[in-house]
Amino acid sequence: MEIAYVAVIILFCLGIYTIITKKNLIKIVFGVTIVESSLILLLMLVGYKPDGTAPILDKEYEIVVDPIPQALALTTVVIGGSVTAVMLVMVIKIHRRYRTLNIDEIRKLRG
Amino acid sequence: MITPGFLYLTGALLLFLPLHERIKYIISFLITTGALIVTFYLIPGYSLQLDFLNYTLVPFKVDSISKLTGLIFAVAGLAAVSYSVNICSLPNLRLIFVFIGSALTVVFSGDLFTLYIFWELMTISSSFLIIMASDFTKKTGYYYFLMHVAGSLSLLWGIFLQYSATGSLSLNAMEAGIPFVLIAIAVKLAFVGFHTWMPLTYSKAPFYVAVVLSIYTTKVGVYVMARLASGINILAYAGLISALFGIVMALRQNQVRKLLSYSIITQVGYMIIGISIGTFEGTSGAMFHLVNHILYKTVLFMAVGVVIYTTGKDEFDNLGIMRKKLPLTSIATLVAIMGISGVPFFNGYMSKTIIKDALHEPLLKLGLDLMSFGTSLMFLKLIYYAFIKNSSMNLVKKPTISMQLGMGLLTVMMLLIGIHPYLLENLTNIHVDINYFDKKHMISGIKPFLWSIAIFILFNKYVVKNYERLLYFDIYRKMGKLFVTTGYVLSNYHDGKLNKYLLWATTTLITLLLLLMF
Amino acid sequence: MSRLNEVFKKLYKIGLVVTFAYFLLFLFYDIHNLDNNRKRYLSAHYISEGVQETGAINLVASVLYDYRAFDTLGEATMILTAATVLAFLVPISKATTFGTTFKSIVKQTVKLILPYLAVLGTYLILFGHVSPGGGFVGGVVLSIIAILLTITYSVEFSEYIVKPDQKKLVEDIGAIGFVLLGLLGVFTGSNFLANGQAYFGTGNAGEVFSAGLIPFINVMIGLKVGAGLAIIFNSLIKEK
Amino acid sequence: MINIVFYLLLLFLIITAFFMVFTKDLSNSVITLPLFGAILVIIFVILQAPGVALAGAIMTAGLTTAFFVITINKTEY
Amino acid sequence: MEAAVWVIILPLLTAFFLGISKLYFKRIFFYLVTGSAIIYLYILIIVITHSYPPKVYSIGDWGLLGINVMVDPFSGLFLLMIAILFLPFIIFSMKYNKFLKHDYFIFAYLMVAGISGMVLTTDLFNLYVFMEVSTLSSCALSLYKKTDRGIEGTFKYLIMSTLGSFFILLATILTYYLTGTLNMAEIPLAFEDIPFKIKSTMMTLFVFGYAIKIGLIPLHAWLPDAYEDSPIPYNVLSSGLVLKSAVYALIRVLYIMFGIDFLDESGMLTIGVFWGVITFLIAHCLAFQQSNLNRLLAYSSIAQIAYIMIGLFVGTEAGLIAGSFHILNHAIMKGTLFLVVGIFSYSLNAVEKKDIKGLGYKFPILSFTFVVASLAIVGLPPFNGFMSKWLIVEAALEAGFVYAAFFILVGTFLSLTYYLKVIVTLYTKNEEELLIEEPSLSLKLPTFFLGSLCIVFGMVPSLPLNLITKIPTFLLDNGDYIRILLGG
Repeated sequence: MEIAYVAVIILFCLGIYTIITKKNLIKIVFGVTIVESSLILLLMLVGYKPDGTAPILDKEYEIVVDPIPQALALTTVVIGGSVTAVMLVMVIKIHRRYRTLNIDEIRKLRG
Repeated sequence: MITPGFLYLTGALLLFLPLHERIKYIISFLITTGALIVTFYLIPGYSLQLDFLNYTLVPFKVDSISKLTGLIFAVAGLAAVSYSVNICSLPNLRLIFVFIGSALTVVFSGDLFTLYIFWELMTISSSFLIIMASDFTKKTGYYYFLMHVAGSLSLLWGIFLQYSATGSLSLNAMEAGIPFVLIAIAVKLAFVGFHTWMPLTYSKAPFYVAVVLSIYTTKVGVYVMARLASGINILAYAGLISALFGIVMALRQNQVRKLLSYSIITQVGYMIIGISIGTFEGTSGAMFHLVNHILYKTVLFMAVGVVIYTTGKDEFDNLGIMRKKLPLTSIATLVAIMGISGVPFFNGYMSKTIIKDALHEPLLKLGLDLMSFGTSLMFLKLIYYAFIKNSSMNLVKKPTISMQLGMGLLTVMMLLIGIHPYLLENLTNIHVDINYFDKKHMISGIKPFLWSIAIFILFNKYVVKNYERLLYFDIYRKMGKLFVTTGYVLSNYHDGKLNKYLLWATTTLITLLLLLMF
Repeated sequence: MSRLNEVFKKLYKIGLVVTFAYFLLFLFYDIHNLDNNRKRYLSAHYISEGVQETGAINLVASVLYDYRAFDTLGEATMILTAATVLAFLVPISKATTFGTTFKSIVKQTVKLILPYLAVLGTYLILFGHVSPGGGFVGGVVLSIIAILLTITYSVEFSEYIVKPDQKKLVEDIGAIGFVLLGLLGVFTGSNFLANGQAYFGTGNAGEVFSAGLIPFINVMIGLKVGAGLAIIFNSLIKEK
Repeated sequence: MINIVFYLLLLFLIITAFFMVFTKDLSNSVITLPLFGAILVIIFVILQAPGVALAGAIMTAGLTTAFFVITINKTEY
Repeated sequence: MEAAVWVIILPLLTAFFLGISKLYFKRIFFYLVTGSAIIYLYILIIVITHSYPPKVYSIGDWGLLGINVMVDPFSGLFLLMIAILFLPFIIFSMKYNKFLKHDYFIFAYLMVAGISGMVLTTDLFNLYVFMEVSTLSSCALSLYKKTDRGIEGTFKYLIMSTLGSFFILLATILTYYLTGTLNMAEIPLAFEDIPFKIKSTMMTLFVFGYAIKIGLIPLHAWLPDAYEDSPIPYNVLSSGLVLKSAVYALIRVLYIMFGIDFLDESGMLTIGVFWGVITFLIAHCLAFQQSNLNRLLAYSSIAQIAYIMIGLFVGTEAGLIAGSFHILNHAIMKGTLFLVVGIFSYSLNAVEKKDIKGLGYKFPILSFTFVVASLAIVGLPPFNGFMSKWLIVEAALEAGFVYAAFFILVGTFLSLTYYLKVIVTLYTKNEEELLIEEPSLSLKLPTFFLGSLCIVFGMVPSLPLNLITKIPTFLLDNGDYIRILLGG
């Protein structure tokens, strides 16, 4: 399971890389989504125990995976979804106003 | 206990009341005379304590030096307010009240915290006085404010150093941070190199503002110097240099008030020398000189103010009006010029004599003579324009009664002190053991004056000449330009590209990681 | 020259990210090596006592709606905020839908699917405390009804079925209901958002009507999330 | 067995993520997004998190993709 | 301590009810907004007066198993700031916004709920959730005008602060991974035997995340952009509360979770002070260049927050007191300045420096308020800014950061350069005929209220300092805080 942490790191850094380098606004939002997913994956990994069962205790159990990270993950998913939605509608708005998605051309504010 | 500074500040608050226009005369009269009376009856040794945060402050403390200074401040306040009450608008009158009040509080303050606060308040009120006074003084006010705030921040830094070194805020001679305090004082008393604000301000500001400013700004600097940094001998030479510089510059000016401001630099040189000697005679000589200087310099500024009021400008040629149409002003001007030149039986003579007596180094003595000589020379120029040269000026307006009243009050006081110098000594219980009217002192007093008359007659052409190109070099503007350029370059980096901003952020992250890991 | 500069910039950015990845790798490695079985008394307590204390079999639900219900309040607020932002940004106007019109088979399929979706959403909401799912997931499923209507027919039709004002009302009622359910704890002499500790009757674990207030909170969250996401989606569609 | 599947899934996850970021066409990215979400959902199931898997399936793979599709639709034409 | 939780619920409920009122009961809108604000003020005062000794309120009655809410003097200070700023803000914006008021007040109430949640909660993840709530609603407010610049600035704000949030979330998850708990009292106990390197990396992640939201240079670029074309009353809350709440979270996390000893050992204190110095020097340089008043004030905010950082990072009792006092003072001073600019922009649409020429004679009292507030923010006596700067410098000197103390004075001078420029412009006569809409009393009253506080807190600093001096007890040494939170 340890390799999964590496995957988390790769995804996280890939998302950050996308956010800081890509010129397209939608690509930046993609980056945000990727980072978010990587964090949720990290939460799952943190909660995971080898040979554990899901935290729904309707039958006999020995090892149960940690329920707290799963609850946190649900909250994170919702927050991420809301933020992404707001970002996207703002992308649309910016495209309406500036007629471009290129981030280098969206610079009426400077100084 | 009502302190005079507090009285003035209350007066400023009272002027905020939505009262009839006429009431401002009554309030001004009551406050100014009240402050004078209160100051007169102060007992040296009295002090007031106040707990503020963790500090024990002494916002009010009287001793003989502060009483002397306070007294002359109150007198000059009475004169200045009655001079300007008729001319200036209500907001400006408020600011004048705040200014005078904070100057008086600085004089009577017993700890560094109070001193700093009211020192800064002086700066603020005077700057706003300049800024609000007319349309042409905005930039001057900006410059003045920045210069003085730089000075007072330097004082603050000195105070902090002193506080962290000694752990107390009491008003003794500084032990740490002396250079910073000296810079602060140098800005306030327009020491050479820090003087750039002075000719600019005094020549541009409306005349009543210049009168009020010239009374307090530099003199508070002198007073604080006597308190915090007296007895640093090397400064005597610095004072001498400053004074000589003032003379040279004053002789090259073509505006009366610029001449007067450079002459302030010269006169302050006397006080610096007196204070730097460090002995009792020296300090009290400086203080007496402060009193005298306030008297005659105020009268001179007021007289120029009357000329401006009546003719509209302060070119040298306009001074000619004095002889023809303004007899009272002429008398006052003559008395003041005699005083400033140190002619016996006029008031400047007394304090100059004390300082000269307290000096022991021959070089400084020579310098002092040179200073007297230069002072007389530059004021001979003034006399020449006012009384000798023909002019064809006409009165535009008549000077108001209150203006003449203020001027007359001070002139009478000058004459009194000049004829009977012991008056001041008795009033403040500072006794300097000098016989003013013996032969030796009289001759040494009159000598520079006579020399200057001779030189003036001989080199009339050069002294009276109108200089077209004025010496003006300002390093502070260059520093300001550097600041502006830096800001411009920096703001060009903010070109609105989000990628760039995010890149900065990531770089910061890595830097932080590297810094904190290793 | 500018090309070289460009390449250098790119390399610099990659370098930054790689350095950061390197740091993270070390961090994770260190943490992993530290102590693999660190005691987590909190989760251990939840696992061993959670069912008795809250009456919900689904531990995630019991954490989400009981132990850490305050988080859920924030999360619900988040959706409401997003929905309000979108509704605010998009002025009330005629909608522009996608360029293509669907064939009738799509419409028929959607018609058939919708009831199932409604049942699924309700199931997920009501059985949130005994099985995977819960108010949030069920709410999203319910919102998909509106979304499908929008996609296959048009925004007008979707909004004719459920008016935007009504959606907003449902959303607000959900949020207010959540807070009021929380305040029920205060009224019965316990603390805010108290459930397991406030003796609402945990019931028999595993039944539908058990776990005190958790099913009701689930319903509220479901209403809220469903209405909120439908608003968000329709606003995005209507944006022109 | 499950481990191998898990590793493979992680590999696919990373590949899809890279594809999503580095492909030139936005439509390609947006089509890859639900794939990415779906792989993530399977990983969640393997990690014994059915609740999160459900939410992720609906949110990441479903709604967010729909939002992206709408955005691209609105901005490119 | 039931009231503590009402501090969070009441604005939330108000926002929800406003959503309904927007659609169905338009008439009760005014009463709902103002009435709720007044009740909120009352609740806040109750909570603030009970903030010493700290009280714990367990949500859901779970004790350490669940989420707890705690009121201590440091959070009391922030509640005090809300109490001072919120009602004036409501009264001001009621008049300032000429249309579409509902959404505005929904966002405002949500934002305040988020901030008060951040301030009160003792749970690390809950802190993140409420931070997101306040950030998102703050974004919503800053794009409220729907202009090009507003949307662009908000987009930058949103992206940057989301980037910050990711790092905070990452660090939060790792904290849970390491300790198995999210309670702020238990984390420091579990942190004790964790290697230095891990802790310092985690701290970096936290610091970076919050520093983006605080806007320290070079992470500041979003801040002036977000301020430039947003409704001006929002800027009052933004600079007064949103930025400060990030400062709160940072300080809370650093001082409680990591502890002062670790901060000292890892060199964070030195870095923080140095960062602050750099920040305000650059910010002053930049602020001088601005022609837009909002941007100018935004850069000034960055600089002032750098002062606060210096105060809070010198790591002594005096430093914490000074920094906290400056937090309060900056909120008041910047609030006054923004409100005055807001009135100008309401009356004659003036937001550029050249537009306000000559207004000093048209609005004498307002301009006087502006002058007072700007002198206060520069740090000249006898106003409140001077008092807190004096305390900061003293604390920095005491702790041995002589260079920081010196540069604070330099910064004071630099900040005077641009504020004085504005003032001089204000008092330069303008011959043009101006079309002025006379501001009504509901615009002026909040402004004068905040302006008078500038003077009052300058003359009588012991008034707020009564509360503030208790802050270090529960912050500098985290032992007491942990004991109270654990012991109940």
